[in-house]
Amino acid sequence: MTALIEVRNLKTYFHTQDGIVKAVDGVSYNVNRGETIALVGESGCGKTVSALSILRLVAEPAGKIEAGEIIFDGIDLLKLSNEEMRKMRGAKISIIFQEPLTSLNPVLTIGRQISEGLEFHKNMSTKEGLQEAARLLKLVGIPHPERRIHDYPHQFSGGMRQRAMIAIAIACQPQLIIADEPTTVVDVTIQAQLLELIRNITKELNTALILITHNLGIVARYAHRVFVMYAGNIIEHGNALDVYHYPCHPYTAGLLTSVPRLDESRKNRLIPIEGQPPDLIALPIGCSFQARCAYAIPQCQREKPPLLEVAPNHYAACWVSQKEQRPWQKKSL
Amino acid sequence: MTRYAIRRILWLLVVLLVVSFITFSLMHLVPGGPWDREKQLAPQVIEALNRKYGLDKPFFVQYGNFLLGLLHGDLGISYSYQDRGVTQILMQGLPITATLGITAFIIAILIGISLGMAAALKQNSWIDYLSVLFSTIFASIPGFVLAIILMVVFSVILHWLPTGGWGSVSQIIMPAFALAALPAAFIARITRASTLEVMHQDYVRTARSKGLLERVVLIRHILRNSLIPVVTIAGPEFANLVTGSVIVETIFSIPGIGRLFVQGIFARDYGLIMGSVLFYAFVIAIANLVVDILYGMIDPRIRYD
Amino acid sequence: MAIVTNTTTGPERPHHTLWGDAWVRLRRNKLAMAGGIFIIILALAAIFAPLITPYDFAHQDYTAILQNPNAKHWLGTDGLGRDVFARLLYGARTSLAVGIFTQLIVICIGLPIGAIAGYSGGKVDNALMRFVDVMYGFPDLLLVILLKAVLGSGIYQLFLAIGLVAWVNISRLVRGQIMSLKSRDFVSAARAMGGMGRYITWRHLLPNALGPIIVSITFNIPRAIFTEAALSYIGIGVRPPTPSWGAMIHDGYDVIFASWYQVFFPAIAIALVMMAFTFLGDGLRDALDPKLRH
Amino acid sequence: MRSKSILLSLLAILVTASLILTSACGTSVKGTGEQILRVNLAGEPAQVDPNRASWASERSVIMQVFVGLLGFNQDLSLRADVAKVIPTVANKGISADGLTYTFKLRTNVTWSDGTKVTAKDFVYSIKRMLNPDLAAEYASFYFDIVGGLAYFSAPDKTDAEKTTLKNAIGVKAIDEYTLEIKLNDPLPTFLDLMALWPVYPVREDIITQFGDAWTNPPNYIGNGPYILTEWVHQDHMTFKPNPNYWGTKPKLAEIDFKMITDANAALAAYMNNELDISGVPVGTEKATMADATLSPQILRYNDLTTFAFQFNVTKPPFDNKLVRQALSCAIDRQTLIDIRGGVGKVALSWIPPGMPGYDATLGSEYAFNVTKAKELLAQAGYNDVSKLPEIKFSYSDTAGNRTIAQFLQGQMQQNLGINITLDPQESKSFQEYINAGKHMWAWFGWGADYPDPDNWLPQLFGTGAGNNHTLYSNPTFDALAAKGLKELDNPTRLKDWADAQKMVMDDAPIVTMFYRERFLLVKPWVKGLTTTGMDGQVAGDMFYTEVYMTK
Repeated sequence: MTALIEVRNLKTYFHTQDGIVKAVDGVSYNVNRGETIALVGESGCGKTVSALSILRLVAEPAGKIEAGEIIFDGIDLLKLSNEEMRKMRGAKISIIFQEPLTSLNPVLTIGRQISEGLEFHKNMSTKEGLQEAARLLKLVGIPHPERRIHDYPHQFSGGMRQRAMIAIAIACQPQLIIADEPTTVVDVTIQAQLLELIRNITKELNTALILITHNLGIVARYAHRVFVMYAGNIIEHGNALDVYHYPCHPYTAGLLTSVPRLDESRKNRLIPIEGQPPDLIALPIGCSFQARCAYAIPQCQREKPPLLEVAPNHYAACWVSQKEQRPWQKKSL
Repeated sequence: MTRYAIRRILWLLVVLLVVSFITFSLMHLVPGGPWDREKQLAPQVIEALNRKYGLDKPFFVQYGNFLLGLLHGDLGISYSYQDRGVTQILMQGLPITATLGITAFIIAILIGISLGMAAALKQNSWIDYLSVLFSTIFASIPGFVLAIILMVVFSVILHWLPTGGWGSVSQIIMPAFALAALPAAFIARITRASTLEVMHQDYVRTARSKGLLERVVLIRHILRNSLIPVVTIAGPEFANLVTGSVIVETIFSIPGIGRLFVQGIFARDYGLIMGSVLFYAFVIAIANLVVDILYGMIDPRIRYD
Repeated sequence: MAIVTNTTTGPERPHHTLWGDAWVRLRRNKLAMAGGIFIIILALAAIFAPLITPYDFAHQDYTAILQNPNAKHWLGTDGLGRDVFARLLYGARTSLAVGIFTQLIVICIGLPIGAIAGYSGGKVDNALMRFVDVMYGFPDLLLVILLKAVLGSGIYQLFLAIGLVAWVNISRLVRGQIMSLKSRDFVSAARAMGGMGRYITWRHLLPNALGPIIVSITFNIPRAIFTEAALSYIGIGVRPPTPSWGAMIHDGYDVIFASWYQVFFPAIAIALVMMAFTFLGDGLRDALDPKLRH
Repeated sequence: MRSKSILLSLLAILVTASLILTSACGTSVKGTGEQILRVNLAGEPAQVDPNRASWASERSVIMQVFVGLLGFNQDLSLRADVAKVIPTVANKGISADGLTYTFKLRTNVTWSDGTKVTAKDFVYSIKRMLNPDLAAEYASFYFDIVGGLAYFSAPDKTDAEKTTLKNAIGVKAIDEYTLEIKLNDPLPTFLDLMALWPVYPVREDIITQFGDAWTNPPNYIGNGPYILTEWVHQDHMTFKPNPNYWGTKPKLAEIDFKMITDANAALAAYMNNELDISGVPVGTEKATMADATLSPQILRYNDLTTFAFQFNVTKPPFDNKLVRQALSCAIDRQTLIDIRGGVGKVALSWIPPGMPGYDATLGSEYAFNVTKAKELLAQAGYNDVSKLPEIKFSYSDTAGNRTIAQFLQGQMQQNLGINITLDPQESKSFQEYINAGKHMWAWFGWGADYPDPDNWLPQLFGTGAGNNHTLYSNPTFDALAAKGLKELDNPTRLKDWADAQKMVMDDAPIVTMFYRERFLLVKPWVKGLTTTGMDGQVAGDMFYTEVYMTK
């Protein structure tokens, strides 16, 4: 079964005065129809940029997709003309951004912001668009949608705005939705509702979902597969549960230990990953995590580890991990 | 919003009253009167003239008479124009000045906003530097120099357009462009500055992520959010254009009302001064009222509680 | 299992304040720096004019009337045989001073009134804006003539005459910006944290509203220079033979058919000054734009 | 992001729109073919009512629509127009004692609406001109008419008193075509006065019917060669030949008075063939002479106008005659003329050449001579100029004045080392300032109303005279002037005025600078233009009946 979308060796750089920021430096991943994958990593590791690259929304003139292919339903999106790409956005692939507070046009009613996409892609009239918008708002759980479509964003709470963003994203029944940290800004109770909502909708419409987050707790529960990113590269990917329980890369392990776990006794102290992510302009030779890695071996400094299969359907880019010993894994499981 | 507009109209009357009182007192405080001429008039003649035009009455009585006249829409008579009524003079010249002013305003808005947005969207590109050059030139050359350059090029050298006067369409073009130059440059730079603030906002990225036509993104998402400062300055610029410019009307000999204010002051023609000052104050106050109303329409977050 | 070794590589990113960071970026903006340097050079040239040109700006050489630029007079001579280059240099003293200082008055009056009206809204906004309406409709020419008669005609009366009415545009601009910004969420967040009105306006609202304000100021500079020229004819501010660029253009206009140089050179000077301030202003705006700050 | 295409299309639409507009209607250069003369009145005349008019632009309009009892030939000699013949003592037109003037009128003179012009039209006009409520500026010229002054200075009287005063005026229509005017004292130049516009005939019935609006077409009825067919305020006035004109019919089919106030715009209009005659901005004369196409079209002729600096003789140091004389020698008049493009003649004495009273030998002691100036200053006790009190030169803010002021400042500084301060003022403040005698030094010009010394001396140098801004007061001059005004014997009269002028020039209350020379451009196809020293705003406006076009 070929994947709905396949990103092959994507490179997206930012040309700034200080030098070239290699935000996405040779990333490959794929998503099957109806499947949900998670892109995980600290902020600034390139997960959002890779998503924006799919939609070719990288902020010009600084940002530029240098190399790679993005095959979506058999077509390489990078080869499409602007016009053809524009037809894809919103219709085939849509995105839910992180900050609902600033991602909605403050001077346009919520209804119009939902119906806009419909008017273009499904050439509905504004009236029909608004009716559909009301239906969508109802679908995403907003009370009295017929009245609320005439409200402005500043009359919605943070959670409701994010629901509106979801409504916008699913308006044209896209085949792929990219959710860029959809729940980071809202509080935890709303977070769970939103994620349940997204999951139900993607299941109902058989939509593929790329869930971008730095919260591993979400990954285990909502994603089939997970890709861990660090400094512009994918350093580990595999089935969500495998990676969750048997992390094959010290960074992933570090992520897991820095998050409180229900199934752990509360006595253990949380161990943060020391230091800062490297500056993407002056990446070190060898493994970019070696400066912060407790298990680094001399080879790590010399050579960049390739992404190899270290367990069935479980890949990792780490010299130590390929030697079958993973001291960072807990004995008990 | 209509309740707010009505309240503002009442306040407008207060503003006009204050402006009229300030102007009336300034007029009488300023040295030189309407009857001072190179060849001094005999004192009894000056007395007779003062009596004829009611200038011999105490200050507040004169001001009272003026206000009474205003109620009937009569702005008094002009001494320097064979006792023609000021209201009549204004009404006669207004259509001409207004036509010219509105044409200039449209040109200014068209050039200003399109150049401003282009300069912002293509920051530090050739069109951005063009907009800087364009606005600097039209701000550093005073109106009268620009007017004469246009006249030399299009009338004297190319013989395309008449040098001035009024009546045919060809006599609107040069004055309209001369009038529109500075406001167009100003609007262009203001649009650029505010568009720069808006175009990096997240909702613009959301709009593009919905696959909307670029034109729609530009107008409905970017322009609409960057209009506030543009509208703010467009209001007073419109008022200035519609009430006429001394310089352009003098050089292109246009029989509008642009010159009345300055002529009135230099001739100490009290009727003319009051008429032109109040007319301008009225137009600018209305323009600012419209701007405030537009605020509410453009940005729903702005409300006048 | 502690993960140790926190030696970081790459430049340590110093944490700057808004203005500190802005200065770093402004310095790196070539155009803005060129603008700033040009103005400084011009100011120095104006101050040390006697060293630069041997000619006295007032000396009338009747054998050299309305000459085109030549070896002796680099920029030619005016209708009274005076050296245009010297008059441009000495004229810079008046015009630069007028152009810049009046803007200080405009900012000191216009910004607070606009900010207070925009931020507080309601009765205060109405009162201030009606005062602005009165100032818009104000017969400034009458006031100026009265000022001359009452206060005489010095450079301070000139600043007063120009500054008194020129601030209205800025106040409306600031008010408009702040009204649309103040309901933004980062402001309500700041207000929720107990930020005082004044603090919020200065720290949050003004940086975001800066773009249009800077533009308005750059346009006020040539306008002030020309107003100064117009006022000098009715005796306010600088009087002949002290030159000013605006006056040179007015005089040049009268003989424009004989020698267009008289208008061309002062206009170029004003254009360069305005362009310098425009680039400086743009540089400042870009430097302060939080969005571009990465 | 292809935003560029949208914006470029917007700009493209704009450009094409303006192109369509221009090609659609071309330039409105009216018939260079037909007999249409287009001249520049340079501004809206405030007053075209003959009785009330005073400015040059107003006189140019009146000249086309009205003809008076008498008029001037090109050499400014008198000419009988509505009057059959110029009254003289010989033909009993003037009584022996010079107090009664009788004018016989032509019987064929008609108004433009066909009715006859009769003596009562002149009676009504003269009495109306003296009406106190009208406050006509030139009324003071006619105070010698019996009862004239009394009637004029009674604005505060009741209507009844006013009518009695009005009837007492010494102006009577003996019969339909004979007009008699009685004077209090003999006035040798009275005939000149009767040739001026304030006494042109006006229609009583029309004025009573339309009031102040009588000067708007079609009510503006006159007896001159043209009628005013159209007046768009601030834009233009159009004259067409008067169908009922009793005199020689004009050759032109139309005269178009444009109102272009800006000198540069007027020149541009001329170059674009929208004007047939135009002035040239002051200071560009030399460049115009150097211009190949324009120089053959230049017309220069002397004008009975003198420009001068005037001292306030009551203000030190100008109360000292020697200082005045010194400064008069220290200003290089020829240089000022060079600065003004070489146009105009050096003026060493007050009355200009081309009219009686001009004395070429007078004032030679004021020729430019810096050493003499310094000697005079030393005699006045100011060998060290720093001891001089502060000298302030006040002027009103027109373009020409600015150059004059800075020229004077340069001359004083460069020639005598005196730093004078310049005091530019807004025009009305300046007028009040100078009428109140607060000024020290100012600049002014004087143009002849009629070519006679008694229009030049008493009004300016008589003690307390209306235009006496030098506050010059010399009893011997006043006595001489009073005598001259009454002296019927012309040679003695002119001798009196010559002495009076010599006296004034010696006291040097003014520094005469130059006699104005008019400098115009005239299209080659304009023929028959006849200019005089007393032309109004528009060149040759007295003789537009003879102008015709060859193209």
